[in-house]
Amino acid sequence: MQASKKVGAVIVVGGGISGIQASLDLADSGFKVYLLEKSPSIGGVMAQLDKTFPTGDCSICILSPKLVDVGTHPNIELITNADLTEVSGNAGDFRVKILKKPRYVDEEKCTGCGDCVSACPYINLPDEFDMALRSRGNIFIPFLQAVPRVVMVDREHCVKCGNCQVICDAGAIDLYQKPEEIEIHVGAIIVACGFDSFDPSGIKEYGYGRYKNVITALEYERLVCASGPTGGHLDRPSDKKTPNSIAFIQCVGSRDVNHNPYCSSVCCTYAVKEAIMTKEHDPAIDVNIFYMDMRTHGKGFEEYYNRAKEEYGVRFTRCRPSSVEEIDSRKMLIKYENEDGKLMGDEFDLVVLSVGLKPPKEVKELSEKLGIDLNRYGFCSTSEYSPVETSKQGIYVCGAFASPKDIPESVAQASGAASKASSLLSSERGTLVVEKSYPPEKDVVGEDPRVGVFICNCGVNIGGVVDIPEVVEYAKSLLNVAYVEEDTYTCSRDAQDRIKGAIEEHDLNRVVVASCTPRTHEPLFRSTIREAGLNPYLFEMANIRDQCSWVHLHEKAEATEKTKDLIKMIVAKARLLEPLERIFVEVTHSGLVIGGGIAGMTVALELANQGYEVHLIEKEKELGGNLRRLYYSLSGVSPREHVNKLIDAVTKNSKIHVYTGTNIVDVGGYVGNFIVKIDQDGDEKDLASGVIVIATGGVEYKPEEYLYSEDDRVLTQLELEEKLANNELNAKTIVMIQCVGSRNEERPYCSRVCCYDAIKNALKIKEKSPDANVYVLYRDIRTPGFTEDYYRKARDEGILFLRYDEKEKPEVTLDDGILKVLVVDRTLGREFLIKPDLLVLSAAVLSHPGNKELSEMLKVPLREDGFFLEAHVKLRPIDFSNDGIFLCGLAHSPKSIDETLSQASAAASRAVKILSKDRVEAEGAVISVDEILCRGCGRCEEVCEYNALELKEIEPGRLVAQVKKVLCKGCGTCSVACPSGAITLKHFTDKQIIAMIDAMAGIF
Amino acid sequence: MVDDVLVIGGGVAGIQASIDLAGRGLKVYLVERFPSIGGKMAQLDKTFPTGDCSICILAPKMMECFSHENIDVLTHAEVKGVSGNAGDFRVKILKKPRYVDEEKCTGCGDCVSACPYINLPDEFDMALRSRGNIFIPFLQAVPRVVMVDREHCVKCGNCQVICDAGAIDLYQKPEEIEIHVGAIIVACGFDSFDPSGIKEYGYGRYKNVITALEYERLVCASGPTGGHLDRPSDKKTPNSIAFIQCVGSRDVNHNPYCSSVCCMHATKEAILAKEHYPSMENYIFYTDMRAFGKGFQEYVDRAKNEYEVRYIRSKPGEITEDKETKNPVIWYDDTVTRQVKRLEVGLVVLCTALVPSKGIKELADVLGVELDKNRFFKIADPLYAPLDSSREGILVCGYCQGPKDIPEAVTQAKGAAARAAEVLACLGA
Amino acid sequence: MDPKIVAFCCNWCSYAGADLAGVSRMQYPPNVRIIKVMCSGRVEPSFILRAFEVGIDGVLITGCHIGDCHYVSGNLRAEDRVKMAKELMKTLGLEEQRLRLEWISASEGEKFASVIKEFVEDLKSVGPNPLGKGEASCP
Amino acid sequence: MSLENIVNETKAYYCLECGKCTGSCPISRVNKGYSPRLTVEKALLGFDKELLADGGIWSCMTCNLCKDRCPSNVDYTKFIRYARAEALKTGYTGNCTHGGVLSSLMRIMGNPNLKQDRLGWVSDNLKISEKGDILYFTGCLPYFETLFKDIGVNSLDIARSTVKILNRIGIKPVVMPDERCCGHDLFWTGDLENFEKIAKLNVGLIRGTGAKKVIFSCPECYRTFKQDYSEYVDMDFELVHISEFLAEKIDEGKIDFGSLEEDVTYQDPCRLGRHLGVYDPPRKVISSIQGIGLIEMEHSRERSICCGTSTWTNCDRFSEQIQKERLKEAKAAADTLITACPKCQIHLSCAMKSKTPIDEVKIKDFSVLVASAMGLGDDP
Repeated sequence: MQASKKVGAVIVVGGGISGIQASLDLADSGFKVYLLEKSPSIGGVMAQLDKTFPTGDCSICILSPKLVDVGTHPNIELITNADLTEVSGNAGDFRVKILKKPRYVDEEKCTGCGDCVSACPYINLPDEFDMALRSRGNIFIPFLQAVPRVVMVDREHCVKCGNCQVICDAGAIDLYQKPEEIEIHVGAIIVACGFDSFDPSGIKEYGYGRYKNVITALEYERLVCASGPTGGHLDRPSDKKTPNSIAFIQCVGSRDVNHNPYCSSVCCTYAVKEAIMTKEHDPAIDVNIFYMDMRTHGKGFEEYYNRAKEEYGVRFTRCRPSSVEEIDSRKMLIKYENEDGKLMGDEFDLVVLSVGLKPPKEVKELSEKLGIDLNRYGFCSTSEYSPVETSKQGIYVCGAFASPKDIPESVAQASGAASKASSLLSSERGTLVVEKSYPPEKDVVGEDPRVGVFICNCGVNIGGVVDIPEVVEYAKSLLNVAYVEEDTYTCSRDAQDRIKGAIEEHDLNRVVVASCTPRTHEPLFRSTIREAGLNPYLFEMANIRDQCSWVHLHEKAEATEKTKDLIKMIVAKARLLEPLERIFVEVTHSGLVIGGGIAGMTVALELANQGYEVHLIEKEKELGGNLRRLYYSLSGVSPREHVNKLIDAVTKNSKIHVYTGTNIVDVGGYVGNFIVKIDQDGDEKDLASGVIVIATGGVEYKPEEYLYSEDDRVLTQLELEEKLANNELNAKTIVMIQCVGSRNEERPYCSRVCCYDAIKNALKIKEKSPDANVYVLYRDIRTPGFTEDYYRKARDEGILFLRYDEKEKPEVTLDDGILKVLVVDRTLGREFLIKPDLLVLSAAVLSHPGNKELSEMLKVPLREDGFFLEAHVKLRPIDFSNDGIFLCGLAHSPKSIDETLSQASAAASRAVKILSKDRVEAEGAVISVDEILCRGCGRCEEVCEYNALELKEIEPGRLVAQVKKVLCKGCGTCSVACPSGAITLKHFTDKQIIAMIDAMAGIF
Repeated sequence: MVDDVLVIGGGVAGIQASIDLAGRGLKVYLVERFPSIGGKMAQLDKTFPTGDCSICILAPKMMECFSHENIDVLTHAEVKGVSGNAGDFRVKILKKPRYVDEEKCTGCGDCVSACPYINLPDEFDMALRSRGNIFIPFLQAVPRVVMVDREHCVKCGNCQVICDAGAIDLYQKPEEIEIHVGAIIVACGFDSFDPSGIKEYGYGRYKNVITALEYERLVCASGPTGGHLDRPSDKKTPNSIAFIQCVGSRDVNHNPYCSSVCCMHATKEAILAKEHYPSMENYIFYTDMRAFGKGFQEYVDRAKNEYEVRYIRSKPGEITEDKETKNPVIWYDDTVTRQVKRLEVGLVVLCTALVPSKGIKELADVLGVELDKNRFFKIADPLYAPLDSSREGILVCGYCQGPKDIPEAVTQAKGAAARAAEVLACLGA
Repeated sequence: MDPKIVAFCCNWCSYAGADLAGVSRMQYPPNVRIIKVMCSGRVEPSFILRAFEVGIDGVLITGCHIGDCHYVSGNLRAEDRVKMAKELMKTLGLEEQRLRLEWISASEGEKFASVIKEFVEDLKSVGPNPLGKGEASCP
Repeated sequence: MSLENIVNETKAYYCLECGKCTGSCPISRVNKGYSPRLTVEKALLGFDKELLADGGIWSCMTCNLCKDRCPSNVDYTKFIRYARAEALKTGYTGNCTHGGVLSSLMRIMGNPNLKQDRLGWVSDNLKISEKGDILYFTGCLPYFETLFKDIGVNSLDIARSTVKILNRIGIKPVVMPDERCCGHDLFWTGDLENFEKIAKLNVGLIRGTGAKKVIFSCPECYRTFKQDYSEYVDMDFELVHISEFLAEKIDEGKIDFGSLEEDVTYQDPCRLGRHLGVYDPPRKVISSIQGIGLIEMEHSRERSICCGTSTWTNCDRFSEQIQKERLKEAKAAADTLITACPKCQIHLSCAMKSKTPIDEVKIKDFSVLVASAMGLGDDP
């Protein structure tokens, strides 16, 4: 029952990477977002990680830009250090009560300068962020890149000595601040409260808590992290020495009926990552991972696992250690039974427990307040076909709280949840959002430069080191400087007004602020000078804090000289700054989806529900794709049925135009203005669309090995399922072989779904003929998350699992009509001969053969194995570097049905982010090409990664490079490649940079 | 004191001076280097501004001069030495052998057609056609006597056999004579500047780029093509002609002075071309249109309006050629529209400068007179003695003392004759 | 005389790394002046030569680790251009150590500081820029 | 020097505005906005500011076509050089190509305390000496090699071939280890201050080796030494281009250039041809190679067309059109184009990389051709 009047706002509970992604998607699609976080800063567990797999990116580097986006987004209201107390109302119209716990600091006034932190005398409390590996004071900043960058008082331990209040010039500290209850009115709720890592102290035999040198994987992350307690030096807790042998123990608290029976999905891959980080840190360290099944099933994870083994020399031992003991307080002894059944005891300097994921501790009351059901493991209960919907309408879930998953899947699910909320409230889109408006810009072209220089003290941070008055006098002496002002905090509210006043009063046409780093404060100052009628690009910052005063604390004279130089250089550049116009591009309000499988249809439906026209292009004669051949699913609902439901929803929906039996001939245009030429058996048509979603799916591998094509008793899993569905199965002994065509030289990736299908079909066989003998020959059984239950159920039903080694593959022979399978079982180490009536091969999932041609047309990259290469494995899994094109389903990589559906709605959400706008703004500081100087040599086109430059024949025989400003990202590589100097990168021109070099050397 | 007068140069000026002097009863010796008198005017087709046929108005004077009893015409002869001074000059003259007895030869021309070797360039027709070893300088030559090109003659004897008058004597010797005169008038005219030095115009490299004088012969009825404007490359009539002015004139690297006659000459040829070929397109590339003479400006206006001659104020930068059609292509900066353009035409006529005739330095030394910086004869005083050379008793008239057109040359010739008579009279008194 | 260093830092990784060194108060010698560019791929060989021409002692170019570049291949281009610049310097007789290319991620504040320290020591051992106080007259 | 003095110095007042210069200028033919005549006109009528700010003065190739053909002998090339010096003073420059790395290199080489290490290319089988009568000046070849090997031009092959040829005729040329760029581009872009420094440096170094005769393979160096150094420093040694030096050797019968079955055509470098009048020696040397066919291009000798760009400034679409036209003309003559100047080789090779259909011509340097004909091989 829909509420009478919907509200165009959404509350997102939980400020981890999922909460952040969902908030950004919604805020950019025209909805007001309240982001509620119980701790003092958003960032979640990801902020604590050092590196992320499989690329080894530095975690905070790829997270902090998103933190800053959330912190400065006009439509996102951040509510930190607060808890949800009560929820009433229903889908479209919820009332949510929130208790804001006191920070004892006024968020408006605090500039995060950190003077108070160093002034606090009591530094003895465990730093939660650094997993208590270091201590903090009573007043502290959660972590260096915290957003909001505001300190917090640990009132409980604070003795109210008042040092911090004295030192704080901004007068932001109020030790008697009261908790505050507020009520907000939203249309939908997204729960993204993440997870807690399993506390292994309960597993006594591993000695966590008893032995100092037994730590959890997250503690290990902090140890190796550069901004961590030890500055990135791997010092083990006991004696602060670098260990020369480390053991990782997998499945600590997971796949363990006494603790958590499910598989936490991420520990295998993060153990491999931490092993690789260690080896990169110091190759001499011996690393050994004790595992049961290496579950590196995600995209690129199998190659990452192989690299750990082959390139980095990480050792892998298949067993579950029985105990960890400390011998003579230096060494850790791990006892375990090796593959041959012998009891072993290896010594290590450090033991890292790969602890699993469990729901956050306060999730019990939270779910009651929200009125949503949890599953038997305490995670939010969802279904295979609606992975982001909770039991209550209007409340959605995403991230690890739905089920243990890694960052790319969480990000995809976050966008998926955003898309569901956006569909629900699409009628209210744009009602509660605010669009900043600015006065008309002053025309400064041709005027002599009049530069205003605003020099910041940043409290003591700069003023304490640099002699600011001397610098102010110096600045006044510089050519073209019309006004110089000194402030304690140039970034404060009142300083902005002084800047605007000075621009008016002294008729300034260039502004220079000498203070902290432009990376965080440039947007603020740019919008300030825009409010004073100056083009935002007539602005430059001199970083005299992070890159000067803070790093030359004890060399005050040199720091002052350096500050003068830095200001002189920035003023030299400022003189040559030009106003740049911001480029807007009209958006065609329709989407185009390539591929009519379950993924493509889901995207089409979600876009249509939000009111957008959709062109759905399918190569085959009818819709449905691979899932039409899947009759059963372990969660009950048959994929075939779900697909048929989708097909008739799509065909009925007036906004979706279906083109079956159609190929894409050519793709032109760019984000917001794509022109796609299609060929429907003969007649060609041009379709206009604002976005393109690739959902081309995958194809089953036709095995060349194991006599597949030579004997009709050898089938693939899909063929077996067809037989089961038509009850044509009359075999007594059935053998299944896993990893056929996957995880080998040619296709080094894991096809992800075959373990799931094999177990599903094996259980179906046992159901139909209980006395059948089913053998599964496997290398690793990869049933991540809750599907681990089915693996246990299969063993329960008497299905025999024999592990074979990659190098000793089973041999299938046919002598006079009898099929024979000979396998060496790794556990017993003995040969095993089976004469099956039926041999089922779990064939690999291949990328769609049409991807090559499509990737060339769309100019998006492919990996060598033919799957598409997304913009960023971790944080932009369904985007490409070129805007407006998105990706989901098997086209990304082999994945399960629920992951496909999350990605599909995620793609819809990313698409809506563009479609919901009339105009898309592009980067202003881009390149321009002088058409006279351009010789059409094409070297710029070769280096541009964004196809922003194209050689066009504007006259017969004359080529000229023309730039699509919308696609240009402003990196400037082409301007260096251009031999004739035809390309200038606005805002970073050669002249401007040379002027800075000359200024530094005192040339003028 | 002697009353005879020596006139050097048998062009229109020389002829006129001789006739005037002879008319006064004075004895005149007329020395001409070329085997016939007539000079450059004989080579012209028409004269501006009237458009009269050049040879028609010149031939009667040539005959009058040749047949005048007071005038001894010595053709194919050169002045070798002069001594003495005004009123009493001793002049050595070298009569170069014609290998034909002037007295006997009736000019019937049988010998010319008998000569088997017709492969030498005809100087008179600017090498546009070839002539034999024995030839008549040109149809209206005076004296109408053949001449043997002894250098190339193989002495096959055909001409001798054919000649009834027995006029051919292949072993004729040069003869030096000395005459005694009271005054000398020099009228040795001019030569046409060889533009092959100006490489950018491609004269000598592209067939269809010719000089103004060559053009005259092409369109002259008695010329090599019988007056049909057949361009050298394919002997076809071009549908457009471009005349380029100041080629070698007003050019400090060649001749700094302005040759004065080319502008009018081009206009004349353009008009005539239009008359002969109404569909012809004519272009004249000029820097300054110098139509300063009497009736000249009107002549140019008629050319523009009636005969659609297109005047382009530009001096072309370069001439190239279209390889297939052999049409010259002119690259020029149209200084009026300020655009660089390309014009393909059927034929290009270079209106080359007119320079002092070859050998003027030696003649001046022989005569003991000075030349000016442009190597024309220096005149004593442009206002009061415009016809006197730097040496008393020796007078200079016509083009050899500075650029001028035919009417001026004739006027100066008559002046020089009168001045000579005056000199003799004063000396005589 | 203390060596003077100009550093071209890419906005996304090494500039952030320098900031982090500041945030973490890692001290390093004040000889360096940082010029922000959007990508290490924006640095022209002429910037490097211009620096030496006007008397600067050392040029440091920092960018994202290979594979991390915000613009995908900017750092690879930077590698080629530094290679060319070093060849020119070798012929000019300028010591190769005066030009350094370092990959510094946003979280490697400490690496940034240690690179500066190392570079200053290097330059002290190599000595001042032989071209002296440049008096180049025209841009 | 004010614009008025420039007009007097170059006798620009003689201009009759006949347009022959603009009609001949290869740039004006493709670039409607540029006209030598109008530029002089502006100077004559006192539009100083507009002229100095006009980017066009940096497009002029200073190829002397207009100067040689001007009926009034206006020295337009010198006029442009002076105008550029004046423009430079008021802060205007041309569009530097390659980011301005070339002009930066030259200014660095004007610095007295530079100690170069530029003889890396001299391998063991190339015999050079420190002192001696004959000196071979290599100019910027080592730097061009680094900058332009990516478009397939190995400028140092010129140096190697020249030394091999000289060694073959018994000469171990002096090659100076710290020789500076001749400063041609500084001179022609008006940076006379640095030019003077470089001139003095180079002549001082040469005098130090006691050389009596200096051989150049680069026409720009040759002309700069021959015509532009004398104003700043006097030289007591002979200057000769490699082609002239080898041509003399033919007359003395001292040299046999071997044989090469190939049809070639020859690009007259502006500095060697029109600036210095050296047309025949290169042709004489080339045609003395047995079996070679030297076919002249449509525009050759005095009418030769420049390779499109000078002093590394304003290398734009117009230079490209000129270069493509030139390559077409070369292709019509022969499959191989012989250049006698490292810059011609670089600019024309770069034009060949154009994306529009272009006439494939093999471009080979004069010394490299001669060396390979003499069988001196191409091992370094």
